Amino acid sequence: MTAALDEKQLAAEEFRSQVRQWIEQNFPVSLKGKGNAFAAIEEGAALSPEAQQWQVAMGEKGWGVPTWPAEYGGASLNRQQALVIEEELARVGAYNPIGGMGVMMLGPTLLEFASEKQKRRHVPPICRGEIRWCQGFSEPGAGSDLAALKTRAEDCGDHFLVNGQKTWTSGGQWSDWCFALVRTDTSRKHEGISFLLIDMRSPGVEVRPIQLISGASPFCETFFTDVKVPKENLVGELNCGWAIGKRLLQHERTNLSGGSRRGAAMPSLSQIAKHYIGLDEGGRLNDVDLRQRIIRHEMLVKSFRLTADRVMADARQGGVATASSILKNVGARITQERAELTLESMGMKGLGWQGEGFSEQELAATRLWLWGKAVSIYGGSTEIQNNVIAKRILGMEGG
Amino acid sequence: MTAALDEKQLAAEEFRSQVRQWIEQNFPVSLKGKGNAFAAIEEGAALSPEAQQWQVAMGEKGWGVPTWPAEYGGASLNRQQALVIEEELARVGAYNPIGGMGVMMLGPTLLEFASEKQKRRHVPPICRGEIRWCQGFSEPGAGSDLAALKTRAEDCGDHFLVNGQKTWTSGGQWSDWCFALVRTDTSRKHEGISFLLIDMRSPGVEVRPIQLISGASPFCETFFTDVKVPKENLVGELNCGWAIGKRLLQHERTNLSGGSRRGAAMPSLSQIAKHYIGLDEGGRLNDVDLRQRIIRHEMLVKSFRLTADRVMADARQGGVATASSILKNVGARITQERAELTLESMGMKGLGWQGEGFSEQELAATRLWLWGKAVSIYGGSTEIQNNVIAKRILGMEGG
Amino acid sequence: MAVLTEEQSILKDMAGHWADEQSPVSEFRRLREGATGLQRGFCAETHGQMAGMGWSGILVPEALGGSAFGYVGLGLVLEQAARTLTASPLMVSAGPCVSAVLLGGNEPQQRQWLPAIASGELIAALAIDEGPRHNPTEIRCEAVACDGGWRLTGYKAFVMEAGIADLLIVAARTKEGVGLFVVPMGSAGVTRHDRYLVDSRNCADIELQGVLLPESARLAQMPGDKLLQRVLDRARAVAAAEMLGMASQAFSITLDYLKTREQFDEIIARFQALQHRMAQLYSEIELMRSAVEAALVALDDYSGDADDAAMLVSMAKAVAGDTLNLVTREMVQLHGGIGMTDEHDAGFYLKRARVLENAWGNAAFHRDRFARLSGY
Amino acid sequence: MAVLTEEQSILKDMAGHWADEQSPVSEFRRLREGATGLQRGFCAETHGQMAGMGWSGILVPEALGGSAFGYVGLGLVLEQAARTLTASPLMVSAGPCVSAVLLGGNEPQQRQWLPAIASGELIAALAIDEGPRHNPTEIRCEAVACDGGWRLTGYKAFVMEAGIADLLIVAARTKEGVGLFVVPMGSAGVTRHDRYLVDSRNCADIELQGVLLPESARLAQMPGDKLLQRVLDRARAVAAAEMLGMASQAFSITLDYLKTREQFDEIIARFQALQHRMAQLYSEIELMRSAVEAALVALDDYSGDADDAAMLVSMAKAVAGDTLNLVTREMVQLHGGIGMTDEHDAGFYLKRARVLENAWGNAAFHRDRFARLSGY
Repeated sequence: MTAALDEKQLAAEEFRSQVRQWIEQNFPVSLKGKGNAFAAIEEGAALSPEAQQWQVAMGEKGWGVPTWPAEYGGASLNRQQALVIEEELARVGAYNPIGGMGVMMLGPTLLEFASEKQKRRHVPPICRGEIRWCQGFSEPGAGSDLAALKTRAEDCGDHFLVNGQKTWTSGGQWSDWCFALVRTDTSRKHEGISFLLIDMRSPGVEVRPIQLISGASPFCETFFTDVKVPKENLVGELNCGWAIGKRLLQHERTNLSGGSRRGAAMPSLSQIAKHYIGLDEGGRLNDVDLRQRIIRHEMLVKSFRLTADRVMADARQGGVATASSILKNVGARITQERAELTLESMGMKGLGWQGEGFSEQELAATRLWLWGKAVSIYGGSTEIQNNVIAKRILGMEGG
Repeated sequence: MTAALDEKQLAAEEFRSQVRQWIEQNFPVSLKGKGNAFAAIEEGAALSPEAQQWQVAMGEKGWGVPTWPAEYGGASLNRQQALVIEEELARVGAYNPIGGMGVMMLGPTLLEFASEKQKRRHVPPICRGEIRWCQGFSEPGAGSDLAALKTRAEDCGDHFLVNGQKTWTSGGQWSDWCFALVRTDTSRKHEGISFLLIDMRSPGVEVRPIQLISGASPFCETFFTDVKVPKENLVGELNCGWAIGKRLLQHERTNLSGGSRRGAAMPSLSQIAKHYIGLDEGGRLNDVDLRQRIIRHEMLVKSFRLTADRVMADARQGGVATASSILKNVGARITQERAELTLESMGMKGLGWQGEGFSEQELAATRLWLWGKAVSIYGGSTEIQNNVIAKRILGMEGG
Repeated sequence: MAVLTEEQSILKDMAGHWADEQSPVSEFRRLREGATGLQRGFCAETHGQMAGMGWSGILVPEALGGSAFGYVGLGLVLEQAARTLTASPLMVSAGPCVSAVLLGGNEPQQRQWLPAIASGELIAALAIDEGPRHNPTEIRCEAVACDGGWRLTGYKAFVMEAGIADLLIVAARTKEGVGLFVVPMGSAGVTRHDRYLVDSRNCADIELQGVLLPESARLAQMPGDKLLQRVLDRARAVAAAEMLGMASQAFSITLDYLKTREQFDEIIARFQALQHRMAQLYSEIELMRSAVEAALVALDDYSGDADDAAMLVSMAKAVAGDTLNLVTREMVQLHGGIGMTDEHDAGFYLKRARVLENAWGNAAFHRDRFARLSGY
Repeated sequence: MAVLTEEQSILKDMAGHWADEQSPVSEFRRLREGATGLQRGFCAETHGQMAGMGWSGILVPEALGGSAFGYVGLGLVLEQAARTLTASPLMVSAGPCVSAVLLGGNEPQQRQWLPAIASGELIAALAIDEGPRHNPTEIRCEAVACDGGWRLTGYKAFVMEAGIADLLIVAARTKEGVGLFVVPMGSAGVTRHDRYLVDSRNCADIELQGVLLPESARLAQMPGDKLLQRVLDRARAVAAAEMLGMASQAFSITLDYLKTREQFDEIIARFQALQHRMAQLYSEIELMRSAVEAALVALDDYSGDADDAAMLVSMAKAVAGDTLNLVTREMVQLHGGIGMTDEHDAGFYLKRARVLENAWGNAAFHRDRFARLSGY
């Protein structure tokens, strides 16, 4: 057993050195430190040639989604190996260029529910970062109560005819495809919903960006008017889309909770506060009231990361997936609390909108604060997650 | 107008000096400073001769309930005059010996709903503090949902036959009479309830004290087995007791919220904390975390008192009575928060149960902390008050 | 308001009607798209209307062209105007700037400035802080006596309404402590730098480079620090009144939305979890109202026990800050997605709230001050 | 627990079964009516059973009669035992007292004390604080070197389990700082004063009047303050494990109650406002679990980076304190009237919770320490 262990360790070290070497050879140094959280919000911008090159290289390697099957464009690696890649990327300030909704949500869902033909067609471009996907779930009258959605997909023999309006289509204006929940049976609520893949370039698709309070427009209203969608784009059975959609939302929640790694590079809140406020003679932050709230926040962050690790370890052993609701809520609370405390630390400097007199970081803090108000609303609001926790985990049925 | 004002002022001053003189002549100095909040919990103890004498004097004067009509034992004074009495009592460390449920709840209710004969019989002894009343509302299965009560009062011609069990009968073991809600119609919920006055010495009444976590037993379970209650003890119409009971609970809430005056004599929380913790070199409480929470608490207390005053002033002009729900909840929160913060200030000294090594105040703090957990439960729990606020004040119907 | 006099009731109703009719939130939205730079967030017409109704002179004695309705009166008007986010400089010009001249100015100074401020002809701004966080004990701007007058040098940051002000009340360090000076905006050596804040309202930094002022520019009827503290307390209380208007309106808008929005085939106002949150929010706003009103009343009753008024003001600003922060967060959250859009008004309340929370000391600052005044 | 080894799983299950079967809350209730004075809250039989299963020696090396399961192992057992409020001195005796001898004792000292503590034959208590509030930087108890030994004089307050302890680990000031001393309870000059606390558990004050001890009484393998800090951190982490057990059990009991209690013709677990409160409470307890477990793991992994473990311990104690405080308050509130009665167990959890919250630093103390260790 010890021998086997040693062998395993050797193989792991060998793997790490290969990864390190490959990254050194392929990662354009000019991109070092790029790819932060804020950029992810403003995905509209075109890629630089270096960024393009890096994306192609990682895409070919399948390392953007290392644990996905190699036959569909992943690298069929295990979690330990995936972690090694993550660590080695972080070591040199490199980022994973393969991301977006395709990776976070649709890919895993297709791997689980789609036909062989659909997987072969749609998963590899996701792995290479070639196709941008957006989500067509919410509607003006169907937010928290998603199953109230009304966008019709009428069966017209070889295709569906789609009519209706989606909203909160993230990145709709720069997406190539949309995965949508549509109504294929008006007589039943949950059992009348199907999961459809829609080409955004189809005639009849119209996109209007929604301006948010943060000034950005990462979401759209999307209008479908007599849009023809081939039958082959139906994932799963007709009227069985609700289960697929719910599963997809679970992936979303897990990702939205922020996990344990992301943000590690950001300065800690106490560092920001120290910079703006300074310490008193006793070595304490020169605003004791704020200090005590920052302490609580930093403990919350630490406990949250430990919990995320614990949930992940549990999940590997087949534990409860419903923990994602807890992580989603606590993650949202942390994001918003951090933003508010950052602003408070900065005083009026945290309230700049644009123009001179504010650093880039200060202006970004303001925008992130506003943008962050969304994290407890989208992907199933905090209220909805509390319902889920109460009913599914705690068994407080009804209501 | 100025002349009239002056006259008014003169009369007020005259009244004040009369009150002052009377109190000086009648209040036994040995009782100075007695009658605190804790004593009110343990009402079982017999009165000292001085206390007895003071009660008789105030009772004869009608000043225990100065605003009640003189014909029923009050003094027919206005609110300003009542306030003068209150102030003059406080000035010399005297207390109002007329209290209890009769004064706080039943009296005002009888004055509003009872027949002339009932008022003449029951109100004067309340004004003189001769009869102790207890409340027979809650039952084991009817707490927050009070209207689910099951105690039956069967119509037997000239009397009702009462059978059932009440709980949380405050002071049941030392009460002379009980005002109870009983079921007189089993086919309807709210419309099958009547308001009945029951002599606790009637055959078939049995009382068992409930020991609380604080060690005290201010409440009882009360069992009624074939108890005969004369028909003349029905207040209001048959099956119309719910409205009377609700009205009575409003009086309870207003009283339970603590009003703005009570507790003025208690040392402030910051004083207690300073005593146990001391100040640092900067003049701040030597526990900044606790300090910040104490500040919030003291601001809450002050805002609450101001709000209570405001509500009272509004009420004088016919404002919303539903404000009592807000005061009840905030009052309960303050009571409990204060107790927790007091304990935290005292450290282990706030956790004494009995025996040496603790001062009387410290042991009282522990008991008050435990007892205080009840204030958000009785008289309509915080949850019930929130329902009331949402539905009656905010108009969020249903649920 | 506890019990208003008849005059106060009329004033309140008038302001409420005016705000609803003449200055709804849509006016602010329009303004946001319009004026830029140093004119940002200012509408001369709105200002004219408000001045026309006498609101710029509420604190000013009748003899000097005002109505002498006191802080309670000013609070009533600003609360109503702030409900609909009226962009007006009166919160500083008609508030603490008038207070400064009233408390610190001699008769000639009062006659020189107050009638013009009362008529709305002159707009004044209050320039105290020099950095992003309120810190009135560290004034570095200096006033040096010279040639029978004063020479001011320093930098003032984030001065609300300074872009459109004609007059500045400037705190500057003298040999005797900190004094307040009246600085006409046109004085040589005064430079303004536009500050574009999240609330899209008027704000600028002020550079003072050896600005020469006559002796009469100094408000000296009350010794230095003391005057500064008194004026600041008036600025805070008046800001708290605006915050009260915003909080109660944000609450009402949210309540109305909950009563119309349907999800799961039900009006969401029927969900108990939301009911309890709204019930608590409502209670918080009631407490906030009591705290704010008590501070305004204390300033009107002010007769020397300054610490008592100071404590009530710090309490009002702290409670107002925390409550408005909570209410605006809940406003966005309870509106869900629609509250996140720029098209909806929720964002306006959220953004303006944080600016007022920061103005002249945030809740943390005032909690600390409250405790110090209480001796712990 | 993240991922337990097979041995740890077995240990946990064993402790859980034992607590449910042999030491339900009714046992504590029975005990409360029984033993009084210095014997209060102690049951020799329970202690014997726990020692018999090896739990008093979990931290002790195998060579000295223990099982060397580490802090994670001890935490697992105490968490389970605390679920049912088992009154046992192991939290101190098998926890920080063993730590003190392990970290600070030389080989002969370890051989002298650890086998007897591991077997349960000797019970040890930890005597650090001298007043009602935790304050380890102000130890006034003095140890003076004399005749090749030590002479201890001082007063120790609120020493948990001291009434039934055979041995004390006492913090006393020496010339070099603060040292820890092993003091047999029978030593001349040691007097105990019973302390009857709200949790009805064992507690006493200790008076030390010129207590003479041999040189071997001093645990000197690690310099003074450092040893004290290390031992305290172990006391805190182990107490946090008990608090975790109490919080999760208090939550379960409450959840079960909500699922059975009917009001308004409905099981009250169906009320959304209560659902959301329980959901939040559940999340808090999950976070608490992570914090507590991380501290225990860090102590087992402890290899020199003491500050890191210290931060995790302070975090665990602070989070545990706040969460248990909240859970016990909600336990009483959500039970309504029945939770207020002595007949119900809710009061027991509430009372014991506050004692553990105070033990070796409350949440406020540990928040401050956490920040200081983080440099702000």
